[in-house]
Amino acid sequence: MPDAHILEVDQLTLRFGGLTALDNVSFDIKEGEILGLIGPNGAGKTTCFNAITGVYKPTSGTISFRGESLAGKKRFEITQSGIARTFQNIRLFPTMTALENVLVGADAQHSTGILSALFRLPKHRREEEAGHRRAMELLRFMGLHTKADELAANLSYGDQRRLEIARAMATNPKLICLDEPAAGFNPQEKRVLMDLIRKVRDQGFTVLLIEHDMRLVMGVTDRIVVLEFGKKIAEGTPAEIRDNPAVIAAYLGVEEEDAS
Amino acid sequence: MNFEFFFNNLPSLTVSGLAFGAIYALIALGYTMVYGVLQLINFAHSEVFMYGTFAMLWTVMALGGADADGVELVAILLASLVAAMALSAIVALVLERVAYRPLIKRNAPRLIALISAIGASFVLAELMGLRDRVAGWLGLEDDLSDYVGKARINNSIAGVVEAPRWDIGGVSVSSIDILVILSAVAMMVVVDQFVRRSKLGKGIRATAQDPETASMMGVNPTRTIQMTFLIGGLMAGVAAFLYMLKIETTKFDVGFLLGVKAFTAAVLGGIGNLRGALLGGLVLGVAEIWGSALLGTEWRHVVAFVLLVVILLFRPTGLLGESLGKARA
Amino acid sequence: MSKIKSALAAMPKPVKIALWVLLALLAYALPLLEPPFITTPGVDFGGVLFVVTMYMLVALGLNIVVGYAGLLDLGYVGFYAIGAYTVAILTSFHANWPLLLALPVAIVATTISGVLLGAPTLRVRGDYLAIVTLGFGEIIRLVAVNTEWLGERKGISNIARPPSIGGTEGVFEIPHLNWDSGVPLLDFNDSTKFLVFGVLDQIPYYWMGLTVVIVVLFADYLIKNSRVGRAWEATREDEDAAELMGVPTFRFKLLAFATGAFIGGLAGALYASRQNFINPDSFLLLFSILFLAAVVVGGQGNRWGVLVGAALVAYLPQRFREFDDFRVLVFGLALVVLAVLRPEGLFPPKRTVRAKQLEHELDELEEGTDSEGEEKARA
Amino acid sequence: MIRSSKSWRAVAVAAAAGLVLAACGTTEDAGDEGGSGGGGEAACDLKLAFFGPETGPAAGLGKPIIQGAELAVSQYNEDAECEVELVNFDSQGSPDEAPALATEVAGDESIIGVVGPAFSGESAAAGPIFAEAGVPTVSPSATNPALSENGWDTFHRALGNDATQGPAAAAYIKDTLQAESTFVIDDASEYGAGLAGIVEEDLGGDAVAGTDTIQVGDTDFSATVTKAVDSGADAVFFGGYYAEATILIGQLRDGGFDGTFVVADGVKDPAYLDAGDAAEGTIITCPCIPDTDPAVADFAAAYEEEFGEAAGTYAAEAYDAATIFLDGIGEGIGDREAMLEFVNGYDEAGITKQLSFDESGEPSEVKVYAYKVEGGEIVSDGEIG
Repeated sequence: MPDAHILEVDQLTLRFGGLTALDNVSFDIKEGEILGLIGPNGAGKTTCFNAITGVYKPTSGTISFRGESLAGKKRFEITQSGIARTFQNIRLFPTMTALENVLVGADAQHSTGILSALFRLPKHRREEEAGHRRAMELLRFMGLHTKADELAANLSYGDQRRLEIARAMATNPKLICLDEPAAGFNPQEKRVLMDLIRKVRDQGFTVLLIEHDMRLVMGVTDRIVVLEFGKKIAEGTPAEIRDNPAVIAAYLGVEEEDAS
Repeated sequence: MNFEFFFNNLPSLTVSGLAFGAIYALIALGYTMVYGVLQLINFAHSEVFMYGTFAMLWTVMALGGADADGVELVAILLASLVAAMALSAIVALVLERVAYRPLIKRNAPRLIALISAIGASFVLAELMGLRDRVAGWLGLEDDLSDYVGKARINNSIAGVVEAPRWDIGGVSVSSIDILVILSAVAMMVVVDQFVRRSKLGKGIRATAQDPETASMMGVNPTRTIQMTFLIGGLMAGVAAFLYMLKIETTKFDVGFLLGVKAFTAAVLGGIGNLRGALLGGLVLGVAEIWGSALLGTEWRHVVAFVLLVVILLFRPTGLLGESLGKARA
Repeated sequence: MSKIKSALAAMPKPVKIALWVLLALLAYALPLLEPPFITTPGVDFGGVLFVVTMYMLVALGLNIVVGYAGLLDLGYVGFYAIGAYTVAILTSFHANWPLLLALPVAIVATTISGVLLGAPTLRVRGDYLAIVTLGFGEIIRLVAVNTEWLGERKGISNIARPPSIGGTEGVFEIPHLNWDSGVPLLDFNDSTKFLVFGVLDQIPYYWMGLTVVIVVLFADYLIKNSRVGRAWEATREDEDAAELMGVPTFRFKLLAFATGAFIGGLAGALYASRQNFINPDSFLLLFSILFLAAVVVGGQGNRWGVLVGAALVAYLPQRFREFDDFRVLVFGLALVVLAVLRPEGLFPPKRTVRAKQLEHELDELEEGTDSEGEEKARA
Repeated sequence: MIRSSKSWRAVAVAAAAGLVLAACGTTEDAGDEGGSGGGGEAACDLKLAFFGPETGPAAGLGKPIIQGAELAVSQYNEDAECEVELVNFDSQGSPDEAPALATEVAGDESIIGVVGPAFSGESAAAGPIFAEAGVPTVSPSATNPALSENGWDTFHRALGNDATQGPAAAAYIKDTLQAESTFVIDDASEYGAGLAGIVEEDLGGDAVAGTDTIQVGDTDFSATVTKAVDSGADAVFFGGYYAEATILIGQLRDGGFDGTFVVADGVKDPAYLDAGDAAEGTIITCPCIPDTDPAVADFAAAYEEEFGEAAGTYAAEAYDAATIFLDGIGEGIGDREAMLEFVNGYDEAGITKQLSFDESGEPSEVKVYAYKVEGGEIVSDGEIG
């Protein structure tokens, strides 16, 4: 595995009015790893995600992806350049089928416009075919292929979560950011998800994972970054984090209470 | 462009603009409140206003306003104000009950509610425009001929109120314009304070912010929505009364253009925002008159819409831009 | 209803195609058949049908903006007006072009105006867009009213008609049917010359309109079932999520606006050509509202639904002219009743139907398990 | 639709698809949609059409026109062997509706004359169709001068166009009122803008203190009023209809204007008197004979009796227009061609003017009269010379 940094977050600061959501946070992600981003509620994890995917503009600091700064890039451009994400509260396109949801993701790498669609030019057919093939592949990977024609709104909660991951993967990203993908899962489902995330990585994706459930995070990640009140308080392997007193004080205690 | 004329007459032009703008503002209040609570463009609100103008007209006719003066005339006018507020409020409530509530209950798409509103607006306007026929069915056309006869043309109370012009600091202004501006601002303040301070008003704001939470906290959503329509209707009645004092003439389709402008004013100020409605109305009224003076009255409506587009480009949520719910107490 | 649908779906492809062709032929023959009850007493049936096709065209265009992309446009008549005025100016008022040359210019001009309007205003969200577009429609009309170069209120006459094929006698004559005696009779006194765009016979205009509708319908199908259609739908459902899935939402909204403008301009241009005369009264705000009603009544997002909606909005007031004064009242009443009884429109997109059905089934299932659970608990 | 002389009848058997037709036999009767029999018979079963707004925003203007025509027809029918039917084709005053309606009129051979179209816009849209079908039309109210320049031989109007009335109004302002400066307002309608444009031109640059344009349907004219008052004009001319005039004069007076308000026939309606005291002294020019003439007085009385209200704008012109056709029918005319010839050669005294047309269909002799609002009534003020 090459040790190249795929994403570098450098002294990222984000302020809303008087509130500092992220304070001078720096970390980086190596190609091919699974990095966990953890911290108590309100620590700034999702904010950090939003900054990376272009939803928020950093107050100061830089984020660079594969050596290129993301500053000034539009959200869809960031996605097209290779960062995809899921959402903490599921945001599928409810009136579209599962297949179509994934196709929208696949379309990120396509350029069919109104003319090639109208005249069914070769480009349209080529992209449509490739998109369908990739989408069905991903649905099968997620175990959703039998539900390809179901409306997203009608899928079960777990299927919707998986569909979101499939949709994100369809954009053909280098880095895939999962925002609490296990929220609302039972332990059995979580274990399946853990395997799934590993498989995603094995397919060549780099994964950034926000997660509450410590067991899941410890079990699946290569490295972990811990945030508290918008500041990075620790970084290291799961084993290191487990033994880090600051983390235990700030976070783990709370989490265990939560988990009970 | 006639700058010399414009600057020479700036004060009186501005007063005229403020007066008509104040009427816009009062109507805009109905749009903005309903929008704040339901996110619905209450397209039929213009007809609520129109019924108010007729209530005012009929009351003045019935009580013999044309021959009255002094205290008697004031009493008649007050009665007509009450009648206008009452009829507008009733129409607004009926509208809510018939055209909106069934849709809100079923959580219908917002666009279909707009279509229902448009349909209701046609029905209300046409009922007024066909009142001679309706009276005919009821066999009342002879008894009511004074009231229903001119169903499709202007109905006027011209000459009932002889308003003096005042000379304020060398500027000649119409006393009615001053009355209109002051009453409109006063009414807006009353409503603003009501929504901010009273229990019902707080319910309205809570519902505007988060209907589910509000209903969990014991705010009855149906009642709140009714209140919103009621206040909007009452204010449309006040607007109708002031409009009739100023213009003296109404017609079954008078609501349409005024409604469009009032809605524009609401958006201009920031829809869902009470103070925005006032500001939007006044700004729109003044801009129209100034634009008319500079470019010619034929460009009046163009000026209004261009102003709207320009303001929205720079302030995409209107001048004040807050929602009803977020209005700071 | 659903049985018929599934039976239709099960038919072999050639049969389906034959059915479609038959349906189209029937549509073309409608003004010749003059079927009783459907034909319009008191007003020329062919003329009404032409207007119906224009409403259909406009509804298809507006459906892209409102139904597919979810942008509330209350000033769509502005595009209609730009198309009509461009043709009027180029073929009569300031130049003497033939219609077929002016038509593409009109469409291009309208599309450009769609982009020019959309580029700044599409950043404005939701209902703000509604009032901005409403303002745009009114500005277009008022500018026409007050500008001498655009004919002011007097309007523009002598707009070019489409070129007739086969001279003034046409290619051949087609007799109409006459139902006076209760049975359909061929009436050779009353015939239509094929493809003569004259003054007195409105039917060739209807055929032209219908043909354009069919072409646009087909184009609409092709675009909807592509990356473009998916991007529109995703944007409508969740703009932020779409953007984060790599959809350039602004660009696609603009595209929807421009496509809608394109079709609106086309309709306006054809309309002006048949009308031979336009003035600003043809482009009142009321028409924008009627167009929107056509789309929503039929079921926004469903191209067949909006066609039916357009047909109803354009046809019913003409069919029931005997209601006279009460036409608008009845129309308004119909809108309210329809909204209350069928909030999804007459023909909601299949998806919505399917979603509702499934929702319903799920509800039933849940209720079932609930009651079972209760029984168990009691036991 | 084309109607040829050969008559064929065929029974059409609709097959399952409804498209297969089999033909047999001929018929003696040419079928008509209305089923009321064909043209070319005796002068019975004849119809006149009214073409104009019966509903919609312009219905207020349409009503007196319809009633004027109705009055003429019902008076004719009282002692006629064959009753004439007046069919209303409700255009809502919109050019959109005009072509399909005009085509329907053209297709019904029993309609041999049209009172209308009421407005210039719908006239422009319907004119080519009437011309092609040879349906003679007499408009009681469309005043756009360009309408008679289209070469439609079927077009006539029973009132002077803007170009005849405008100069008279200007002359009145100059000579009778001796106004030094006039402020000219119009309502951007064809009628109002056309008229105001001519008045402005005829008055000449120095005599025009300023101009402004309002919109039909507006109700607040404060900017216009401020301009008019500020200009110091001693007369205001308004080209437009009574609806706006009523409100405008009220606001002008409130705004301190004390000169003379001059308007034209679009304001000669009892509803204008709603303006009350403010309307007093208003000068109305109209190309219509005052009711000091016994025929006009009879009409006014009959109208009031029939409809319970005073005759409104253009009611008398509509009465005249219908009368021309009814006279033709009375002489036994039963088809459009003969009717058109009859109308072209008509020369009788009507209640608004001597009714005869020049080649383009304009009334050949138009006298413009001045009326004045006095004591809450519109009274004659003599011919404008």
